[in-house]
Amino acid sequence: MIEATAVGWRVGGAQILDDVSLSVGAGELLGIIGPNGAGKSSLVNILSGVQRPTTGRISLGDKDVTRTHATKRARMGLARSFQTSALFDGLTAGENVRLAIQASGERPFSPFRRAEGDEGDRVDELLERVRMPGRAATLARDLSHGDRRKLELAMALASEPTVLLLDEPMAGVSAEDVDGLTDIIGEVRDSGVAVAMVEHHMHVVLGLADRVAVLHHGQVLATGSPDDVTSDERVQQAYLGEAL
Amino acid sequence: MSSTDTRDPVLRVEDLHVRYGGSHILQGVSFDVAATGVTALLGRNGVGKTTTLKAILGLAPRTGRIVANGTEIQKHPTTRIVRDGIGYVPEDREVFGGLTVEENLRLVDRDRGIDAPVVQRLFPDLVPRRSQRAGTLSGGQQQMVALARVLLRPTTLLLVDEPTKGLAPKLVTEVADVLAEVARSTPVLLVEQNLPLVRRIADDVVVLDAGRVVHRGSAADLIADADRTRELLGVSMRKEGAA
Amino acid sequence: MTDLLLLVVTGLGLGALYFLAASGLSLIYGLMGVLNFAHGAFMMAGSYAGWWTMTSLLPSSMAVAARLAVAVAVAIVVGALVGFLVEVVLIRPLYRHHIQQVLVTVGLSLASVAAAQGIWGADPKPLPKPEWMSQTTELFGARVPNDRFVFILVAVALFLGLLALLHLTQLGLVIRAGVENRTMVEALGINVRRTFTIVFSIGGAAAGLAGLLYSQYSGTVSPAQGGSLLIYAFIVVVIGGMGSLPGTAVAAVAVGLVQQLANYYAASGVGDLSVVLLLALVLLLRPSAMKGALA
Amino acid sequence: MSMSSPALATPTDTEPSSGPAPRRAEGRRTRTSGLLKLLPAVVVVAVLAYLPYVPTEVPGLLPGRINGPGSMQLLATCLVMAGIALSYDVIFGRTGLLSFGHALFVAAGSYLLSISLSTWSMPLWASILVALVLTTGLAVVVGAIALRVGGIAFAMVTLAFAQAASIIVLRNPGGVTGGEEGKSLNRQAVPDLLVGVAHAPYRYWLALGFVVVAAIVVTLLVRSRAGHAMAAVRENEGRAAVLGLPVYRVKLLAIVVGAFLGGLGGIVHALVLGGSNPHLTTTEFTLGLLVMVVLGGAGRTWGALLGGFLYHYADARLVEVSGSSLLDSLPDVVRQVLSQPLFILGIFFVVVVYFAPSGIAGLGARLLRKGRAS
Amino acid sequence: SPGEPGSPAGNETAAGGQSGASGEPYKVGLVYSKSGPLATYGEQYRQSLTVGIDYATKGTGAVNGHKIEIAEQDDAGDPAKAVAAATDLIGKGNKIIAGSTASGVALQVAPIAADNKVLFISGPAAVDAITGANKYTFRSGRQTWQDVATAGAMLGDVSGKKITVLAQDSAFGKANIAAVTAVLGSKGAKVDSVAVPAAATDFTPFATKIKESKPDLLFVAWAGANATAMWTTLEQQGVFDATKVVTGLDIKPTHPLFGAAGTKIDFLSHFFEGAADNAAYQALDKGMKAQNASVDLFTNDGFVAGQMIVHALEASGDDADKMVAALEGWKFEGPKGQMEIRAEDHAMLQPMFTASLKKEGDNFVPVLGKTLDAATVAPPVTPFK
Ligand SMILES: Nc1ncnc2c1ncn2[C@@H]1O[C@H](COP(=O)(O)OP(=O)(O)OP(=O)(O)O)[C@@H](O)[C@H]1O
Ligand SMILES: Nc1ncnc2c1ncn2[C@@H]1O[C@H](COP(=O)(O)OP(=O)(O)OP(=O)(O)O)[C@@H](O)[C@H]1O
Ligand SMILES: [Mg+2]
Ligand SMILES: [Mg+2]
Repeated sequence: MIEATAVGWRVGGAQILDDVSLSVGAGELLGIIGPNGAGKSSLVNILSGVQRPTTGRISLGDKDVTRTHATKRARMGLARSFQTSALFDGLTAGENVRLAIQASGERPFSPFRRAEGDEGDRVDELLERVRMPGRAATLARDLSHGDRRKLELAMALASEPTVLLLDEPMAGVSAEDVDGLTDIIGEVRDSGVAVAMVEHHMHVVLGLADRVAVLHHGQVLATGSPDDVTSDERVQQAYLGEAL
Repeated sequence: MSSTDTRDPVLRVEDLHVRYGGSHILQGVSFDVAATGVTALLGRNGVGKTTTLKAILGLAPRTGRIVANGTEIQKHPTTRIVRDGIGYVPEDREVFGGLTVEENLRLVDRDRGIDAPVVQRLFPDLVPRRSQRAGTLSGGQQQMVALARVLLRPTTLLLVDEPTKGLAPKLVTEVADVLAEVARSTPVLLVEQNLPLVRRIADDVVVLDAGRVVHRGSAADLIADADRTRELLGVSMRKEGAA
Repeated sequence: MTDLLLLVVTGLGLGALYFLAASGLSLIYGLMGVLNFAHGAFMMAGSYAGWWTMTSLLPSSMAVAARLAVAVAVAIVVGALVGFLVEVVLIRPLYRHHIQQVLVTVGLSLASVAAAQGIWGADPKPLPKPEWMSQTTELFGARVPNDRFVFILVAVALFLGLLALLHLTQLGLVIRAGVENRTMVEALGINVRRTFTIVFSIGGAAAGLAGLLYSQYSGTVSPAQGGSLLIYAFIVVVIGGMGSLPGTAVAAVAVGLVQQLANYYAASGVGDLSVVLLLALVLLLRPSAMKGALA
Repeated sequence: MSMSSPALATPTDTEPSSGPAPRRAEGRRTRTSGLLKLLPAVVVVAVLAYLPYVPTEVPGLLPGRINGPGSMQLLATCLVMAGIALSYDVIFGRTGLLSFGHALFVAAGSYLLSISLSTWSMPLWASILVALVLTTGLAVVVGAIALRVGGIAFAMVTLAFAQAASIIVLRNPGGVTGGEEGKSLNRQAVPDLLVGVAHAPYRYWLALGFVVVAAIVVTLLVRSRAGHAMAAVRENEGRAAVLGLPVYRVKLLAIVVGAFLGGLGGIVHALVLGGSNPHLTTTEFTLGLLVMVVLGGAGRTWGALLGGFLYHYADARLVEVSGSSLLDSLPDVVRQVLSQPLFILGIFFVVVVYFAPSGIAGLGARLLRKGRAS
Repeated sequence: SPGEPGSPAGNETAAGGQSGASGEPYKVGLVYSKSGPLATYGEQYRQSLTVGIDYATKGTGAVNGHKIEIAEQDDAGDPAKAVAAATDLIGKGNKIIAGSTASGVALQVAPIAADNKVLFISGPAAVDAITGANKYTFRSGRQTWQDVATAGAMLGDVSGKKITVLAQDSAFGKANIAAVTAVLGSKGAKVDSVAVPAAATDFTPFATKIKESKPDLLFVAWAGANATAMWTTLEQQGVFDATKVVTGLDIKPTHPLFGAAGTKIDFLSHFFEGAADNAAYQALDKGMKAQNASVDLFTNDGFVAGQMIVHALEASGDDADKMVAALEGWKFEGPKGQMEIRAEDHAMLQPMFTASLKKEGDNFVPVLGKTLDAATVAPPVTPFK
């Protein structure tokens, strides 16, 4: 569904990504791991169109989208979450989700259509799914950190995407909810969505991923099944250590 | 190794209340932080952990009594509280994105900044990035800056909000070790979702739910009691914790 | 050739005036993010304080140059004082409300110009000027007014002084961090309020100086004077990259020269238009630089 | 391809997290029936529409009786300003664009009407049409260019455009704008009902009609998808783009709608005042708009309307205060200062911003909430 | 119907109508700049207006037994406020509106006067377009054309001479350029102009240009800001060495602002203290002194407006057409000499002055040059549209 071919990204003299190639097919979940600063978020930014790569190409479905703006890619069915929650702080949690639904629908900014149609139920349903029921009327800026992360996930799910990119969806989520959210992501994948997920919670990655790619210093160090990758010595040394 | 009984607590929180507009976020929170070691503050999302730390620092509107190192500080302004020796690592990192890494650190330590031994040893990744704008750092790197910032200056108590969030597994272990080491001389109040880490370094725990304290005691005891942990936190330590 | 020399020197003098007016504005905007519309009022305060010192406080038997020297000191002090008060009373409580801070300064500028009009009348008042400064010096046949040399010197001195202040002290660092996230700076145990006040006072002092020198240039003091200079100061600050001091200096010189030369070599009046054009060009060609400064 | 619904069924294996949520009053946004919500607005409009039949004197507040020509003219101008402030709020309060160039569109509406009526000798309806179409077209062009930059730079570019317009108007090209003297309306081309002191109530109704139209347009816009998209852009532009909202077009739409209403306001302004004058093109006027909106409460329809109304009212009436004999007992300097209306306005403004940073409407909302809480 | 007074609320609109014997006061509305940038002009105007009414009513302040009651409103120089004020005053039954310090105000109020058939007597506003604006509009001061004609008179025979106009790049400046071209160009002078943006800060380029073109006469039309800087620059760059420089003499507080150039300029003047001497002037002088003020540029306009108001009211208390008829062609003596209201377009024909400034200690005092009689400087007729 989404594919990066020989992607490189330079900024300010530093080669952040170097010759990265990977792909995620429909109904597949790719885990992306790697040390801090390896370039995982940068890769997500490039896949989603927030950044332009300096070299290489990105294709979405069978279209080359290397030069396509993020907005357009979103309209093509790509959704993502952000590592640092990027919400509409002055709007309520419900409005945040509703906007995500609206943006993916037909004529997303028509001045001649009422915004509050029958999405109300879907908003509540989505918030419930990410384990934050009853928070619809709270302003996003008043949410606790964990709830902001969950809202971020809800917004990514809201558009019913065909490609879903998640940047550390579990960071800051309370231990209790991690399993539940993991299941949801699994269900989304099973419904045929191509999911790429950056995550440092190893048991989440290992539990979910069909394949894992390890980034290191901007390069793909290894790809393969979760088991292969974790038993790779280089990966253990560079990334896992004696994990907690 | 519970230490509450041996010496006076370094921090005592009594009947702490926080209200934002119409919502009553903390409803009479009371607990002590022992004079050495790590005290973990646990709870589900949105129960008020961060708010508790902010209230101690004077960053949230609070009522109640807070005694640190023998003085009541609930009326003091933030600057004063921090000057008196309380260090803080916020949950959102809150590095100054427009400043370079170096500048971020020089802000607290004018003379050494990034050249300080702690930084060099713990976060060698930051050294080559000294003149990169902190806003362009990766999430984990920002977390390092936030941690380094507080380790640079001597403190009598550390308030640390989810310090390992976003850090790679290897680094999580390292940070945990540093915290444990720091805690030998400086008590730490730690908010954390990572139970294995809590088990490894925490001595005492305080569990919050819906703005109230629902449990206080030794960390080892709580985590050993799987049913109690599940009841309070929704999960217990399982095998996959150490994947 | 003579004409060109004359125009260049007077253009530099004009640039110096613009820099004087813009430096305080740029400092406050660059460090605190407050677009200070009351800057004109600060300048007015400086020029009226200087005028009062020269005409009422000091005896007219004293040499004009000596009176001017005292007046400069008074203008700087008054400007700093005004800046101090405005920050403490009006700006500080509105922290986090950027637009509101700007609006308070708008209200203040309206009120202070009106107040000055009420007290001293709308008409300009003559201001004594030292004999030497109103004379000209022949430079290769061009009659260059002497006051321009003074303006250029003072502007250069102010520029270097401010640069030193920002780079040799921790002040700049604390303030830049404080603007981004004041709460966090406080949580690091730094008293950011005091530094904000200092910046505003410095900005006010620079404005006071600029106000008085501009009055010296124009030979009069009047309530509207600060405002008319402020427009150019804004343009200079924007072209200079919103709050960068060296940028402001370069922009001030550029604006002064462009205006002067265009007014002579193109049609009269093209000068001012060309300044706006310059602004539009800079904005449209380097929008990223602007955004960076804003982020 | 979209996710199939069955897979989405809400998993309920774990108990719902029990945050402090239940304590908080969350039900505020319940859907009251639309009609009930409209009621206050309808009542206010009805009362306002009836004012020309009320002959009561309100000493101090209005010049003479309420339906006297002086009061009617004053109230009409206040209403026009209220509507214009609302048009600016579409851009500033709703979309978060700090534009310093809105005066341009208001002035364009006003001048284009005056010019089409007199210089081009068109009938009134055609002139209005021309003014509206050209103003909207201007907004598209100006907006498209200025939106290439953001933040303060956008503010400055719009300011530059407005400045250019101001210079053009003052230069009086071909004698069409009348320079600093302004241009008065061609009386022959305007219906008698809008001319003359005795017909002030009709001008008042015209202004009221404009406000109603503007309020309806803005309310519909805000409720529409476009309105929500505008709010999203205001809150977090980058995020809106990644969600798939066309940020640039949303902003342009806001500017164009704002300019359309602003231009309409300019037209009504010209009709109410009997002409166009260069005050409309000045930076002070744009700043005034900003002041009005913030004063009333940015992003709130009532706020902007109230802000515009009160600002103009204060501006017009303070001249009275400062001229009143109340001040005679004060020391000279104080009296001289207080007799400057702009001084009082400036201070008043500082005080309002200071005590109600979220505007009068924000203050009202806060008080309401307090009242409800206790 | 809307806007009608309810039964109890009073009959203002009808009040003027029941004049005659009842002794009801005659209401005159004054819309002028009490605050704002032209406040000083406004103050002179208002003070002298009362003096003028006093003089014309021989101290009674009444016409035919009706007291003249003046209602003042501040327009702060803003046409919008002026329109509101005029509407209000007319609505309250004022049959005469006087004032308008600013030209913009005058041009917006004039059509309102015509719409409602009330008399409008414009004040210090100098713009030519007030003359001939409409049947109900008059002026009590001079107009730009007369200023320029006075300047032309100073040169004697202008034919073949080179004249440069230094003016602000605005409608005001353009009006001056146009007037010079019309008045002096038609007499054979070669007129060119340097238009300077009103907000200009540095005048060196303009001064250099003027110096290079070596005109015989430099006519400066500059109102307001930066005047001192402009004169200083002209002086520093040596414009005065080669050229005769003429400009209008403004109000007293501006006299020191010419700086060193002051004594080198030839001034044309509408009016100043000591410009004339007659019964009206003496009354004005006395009246101003009684208010702790003195005779200055615009005190003539207020005084004359007072005389016109009284004369109009003597003809009728409520019928504007009768007032107009009485004023048209009226000849009378004002402070500056013999005045005549030309019937065709309501131009105020009046003498003009030339003057120079003399330094007396720290002060500059105007000294009368020539007095030009009204006919020499009379503007051409601009019939009503
Ligand atoms: N503008 C920039 N200038 C210089 N370096 C940059 C810039 N932007 C990003 N980088 C660097 O690029 C690298 C990759 O960052 P990225 O955010 O992609 O890392 P990551 O793999 O997501 O790490 P983490 O797990 O900590 O989130 C980092 O080392 C970062 O410092
Ligand atoms: N400014 C505010 N206004 C209103 N409510 C707030 C505000 N800040 C926080 N809250 C609410 O207070 C509660 C506690 O928040 P807090 O951030 O302390 O939670 P937390 O325990 O740290 O959660 P997390 O694990 O998600 O970080 C939450 O319900 C949150 O929505
Ligand atoms: Mg990352
Ligand atoms: Mg938290």
